[in-house]
Amino acid sequence: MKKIYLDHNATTPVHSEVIKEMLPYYRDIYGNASSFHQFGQQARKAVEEAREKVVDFIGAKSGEIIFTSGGTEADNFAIKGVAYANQTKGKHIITSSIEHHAVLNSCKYLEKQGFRITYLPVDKYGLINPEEVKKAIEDETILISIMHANNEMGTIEPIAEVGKIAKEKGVYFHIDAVQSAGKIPVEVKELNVDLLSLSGHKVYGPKGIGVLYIRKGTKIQPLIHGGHHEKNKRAGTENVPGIIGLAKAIEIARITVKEEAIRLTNLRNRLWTSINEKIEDVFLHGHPQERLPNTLNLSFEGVEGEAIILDLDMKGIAVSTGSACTSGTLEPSHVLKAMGVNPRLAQGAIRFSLGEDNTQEEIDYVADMLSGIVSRLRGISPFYQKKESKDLYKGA
Amino acid sequence: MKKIYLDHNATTPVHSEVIKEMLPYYRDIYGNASSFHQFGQQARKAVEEAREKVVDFIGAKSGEIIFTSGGTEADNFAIKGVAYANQTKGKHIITSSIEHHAVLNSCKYLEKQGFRITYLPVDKYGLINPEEVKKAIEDETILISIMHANNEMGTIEPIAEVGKIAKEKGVYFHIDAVQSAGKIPVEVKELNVDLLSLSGHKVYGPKGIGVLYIRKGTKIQPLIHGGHHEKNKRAGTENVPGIIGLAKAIEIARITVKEEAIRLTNLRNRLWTSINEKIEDVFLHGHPQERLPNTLNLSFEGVEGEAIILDLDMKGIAVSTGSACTSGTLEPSHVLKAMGVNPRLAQGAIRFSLGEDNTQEEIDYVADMLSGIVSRLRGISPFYQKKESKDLYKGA
Amino acid sequence: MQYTEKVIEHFQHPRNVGEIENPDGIGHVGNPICGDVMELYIKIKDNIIVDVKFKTFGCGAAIASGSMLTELIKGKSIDEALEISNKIVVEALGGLPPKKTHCSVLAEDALKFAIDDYFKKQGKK
Amino acid sequence: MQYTEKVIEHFQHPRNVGEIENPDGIGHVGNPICGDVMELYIKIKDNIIVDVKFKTFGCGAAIASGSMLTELIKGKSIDEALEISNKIVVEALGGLPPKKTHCSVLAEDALKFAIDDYFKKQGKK
Ligand SMILES: Cc1ncc(COP(=O)(O)O)c(C=O)c1O
Ligand SMILES: Cc1ncc(COP(=O)(O)O)c(C=O)c1O
Repeated sequence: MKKIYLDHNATTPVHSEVIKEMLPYYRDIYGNASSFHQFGQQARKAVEEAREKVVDFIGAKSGEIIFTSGGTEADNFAIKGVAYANQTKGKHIITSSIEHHAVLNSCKYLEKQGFRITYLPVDKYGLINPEEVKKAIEDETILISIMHANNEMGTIEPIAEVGKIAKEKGVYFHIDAVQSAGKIPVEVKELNVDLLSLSGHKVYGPKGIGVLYIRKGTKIQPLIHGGHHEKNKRAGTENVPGIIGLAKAIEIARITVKEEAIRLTNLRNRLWTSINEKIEDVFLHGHPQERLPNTLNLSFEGVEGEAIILDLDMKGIAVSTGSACTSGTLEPSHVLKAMGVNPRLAQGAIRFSLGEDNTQEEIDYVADMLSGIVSRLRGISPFYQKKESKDLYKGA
Repeated sequence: MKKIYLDHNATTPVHSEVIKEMLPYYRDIYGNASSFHQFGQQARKAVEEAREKVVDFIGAKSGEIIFTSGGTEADNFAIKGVAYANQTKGKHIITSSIEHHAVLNSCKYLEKQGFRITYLPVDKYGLINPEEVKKAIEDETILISIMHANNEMGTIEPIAEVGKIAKEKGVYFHIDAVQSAGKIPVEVKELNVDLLSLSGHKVYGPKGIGVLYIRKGTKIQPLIHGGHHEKNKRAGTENVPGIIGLAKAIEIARITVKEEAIRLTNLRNRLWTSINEKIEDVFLHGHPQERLPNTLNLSFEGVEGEAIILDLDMKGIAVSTGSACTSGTLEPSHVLKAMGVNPRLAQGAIRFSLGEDNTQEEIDYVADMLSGIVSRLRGISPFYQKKESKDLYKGA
Repeated sequence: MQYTEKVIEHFQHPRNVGEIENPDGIGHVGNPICGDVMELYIKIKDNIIVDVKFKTFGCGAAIASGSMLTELIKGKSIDEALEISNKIVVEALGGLPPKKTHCSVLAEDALKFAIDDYFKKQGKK
Repeated sequence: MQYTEKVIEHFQHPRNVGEIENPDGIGHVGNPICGDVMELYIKIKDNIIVDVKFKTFGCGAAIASGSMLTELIKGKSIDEALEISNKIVVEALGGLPPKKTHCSVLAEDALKFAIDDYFKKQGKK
């Protein structure tokens, strides 16, 4: 059976050059990067070179890069770390209602500790309004955390504008760039951010490694205490192969990002056009332009999402309902809900997230398969013949 | 140049079978283990099989194993997680003065949050006294955290006795088994522990992966919030290759642990005998019997430790002053200090930690080299000719 | 989500899909948590369920549960059909992931409502 | 810890190690933080440091710093020697890791104490 992977926003295969780069660090250069001797110092050298690659990738300075165990830890560290370290100034944080759960649940946890959180609304495309960020800022506000691009429908937020506002008001600004990194340019100076989260496994690097960029001078408290690693900001023996792998992945992304963006946009648009031609009553979620090049989030009227995924899966095609971490739960997408998508449509949303390995043939095959699947499932659905109003998009 | 690695307590090379087992999970079975489709489900299956191997290794039950990013995170999670979840019962924690910094600094952090910590003393061999644990328990005590074996001098603590006391008194008991696992048997039922930390890279597994065993029913709060991973106890996309690698390493250790313990004890004793024959005025730290099979911690009167390490390093021999995470700092070992070792001797302490790859020839070579190095450095030292009291061990 | 082969088979080839014209009873239920909806149509003759059809807006487990339930009750008496609990449906499917048990409940509920509806209509006659 | 080649070279082959019998000045200093100790012996003739020897209980950086300092001051006048700061020692060694700067301070201090000791002894004469 053909295997077609269209779930690159959930995770990516590790690039073969990345594996090649990591391998020597398992059995040859295996020292603890904190060890004094040559075994350790060789590892240390590799770690610091890797750090410089991350520095270059996001336009940071040396010493502003802290390695974490992934995007989730980076988000937790940024939010809790800044919150605790700055609570004497105030206990108010601004975020959006469409953040990843790593951010949202960190915020919810802080609410129990007496912090106040403003969850900004989004428009029907999933965009926050920088003016509303401005209005939400109080004297007590210590942090703004907004994702660069959304993992479910790919909408790219007006980060640079928010960055300007945050800077003017002297409020720390964190962005979750886990989904944007490697897909669109990410540059901390241009975007005016103080903290930025990255994750290895979303950019063809390994799982279990991430980065928190922390602008020099930012007051932050560690999440994980212990030895003197990572400038006393993140304890734990450095995951050397992971760090090497992340850096290599980022180095490759840096070179390929622009061309891949064009290629993926074309493929993604081809998929959309083809589906639109073959299937009636399809709804696109997210901003039609301000969107990650690889992401397409659709609802097929009258059909539940998991059923489509299962049917596609039977044909070797991997897509998802949105975030991998909420699949298997019954919660509908908080993102589509915040965008005001009709609940029944939201329940049918399917995310196609394309990547490096996808070809035009694959895309055409998927559109073909999908057409059959949707009509089969519509045949089982009680909602499709008894056609409800086409104006589903507006209702809630 | 020969390369002889005697720093296995800092980190170990990854076993080649472990690498072999991990490799398919980078590019072939690369799905997100939380994804619905087959790519994800294949990864999920592997993760759950790996979890069962850990279950078997420590005699736990399914569902009691949570994967973390390493030993440090496991320690932080255990201590902060139990502390926060049980603070309505009390805010008192008992630990020892010779714990790893992952435990000590988590405790110090909690002190700032209003918890009270009792740091139990140890005797000259580094042993805690279970009676003192008993005496230290108050109504307010919610957690006892004691390491199974010390990373610097290898002393094995009377965990089973403490476990019995903790059970009687109804206090949660956490052990840091990062150094004991794979070297001596570790069994949660026998030892009566509620929480137990493990780390992959200390048992010939990969860096960046660890385990917290949490006995069913234990009240604990997550350290890292986000998606619904690891039974809502630890968010973040699962580090699939890391998990597979850790499990394979543990599976190998389970088979080899007894024989390796005998082999390493012999090698270690040979090193000690040989050093003792060749070099005068050498002091052994740690318990002479109740000690990890692979660990030898020595001081050579009149000589500073880092100088020895550097000289050995020039000859391709890797040893350490103690914990890798404090090397590069100026702090003398808190462990040796707690044992009442004379500060100048403590400053000269060298840890030899043997492993799988070491041979008798290597050991003999090291003893030879060491003899020359110590006499050279004693020639530079102002303390050796003007021989001070031999009774250094008692002074402080 | 690991589905059994049986679930997959019923998902791919669901039995008794559709509507019945002039049914003797209709059960229409929705799960407020997940939003899944099931509709069950029954035709009854001499207390026997002579025909049954279902439709669902739901996941794979919902489709398989509906399909299995219809198979299990077809040709049964009303009393026998009422004994088909969601547990029996799950067993017949070779099991469902814990999070999907509610889909089998949806099927059971749809049947109960359909039979209720039948009795109501009978009463009116 | 990455040491320069120069540091390693001086660590492996330290110059002027030892003690001087009947020295004109002795400097004995200890670093209370890390516990390192350095002893410096000087022989002075016509205001010139004609001989110098050192001993240290210290790390590689301490040994290299002591060695380098003795080389730098040998044959110099007292005034010239007093201008040899720890910075000059570090530079001559091609740099030291930041955490090891204090080792060069130890050497500088030992020299100052030795010269002080010399002046004190002179005063007593
Ligand atoms: C936007 C966003 N933030 C954070 C994360 C979490 O990163 P990780 O999977 O590395 O924990 C993800 C993906 O899971 C994500 O898509
Ligand atoms: C006793 C002990 N606990 C905890 C740790 C921390 O584990 P990790 O290196 O996996 O963070 C170590 C080693 O560094 C250790 O020796």
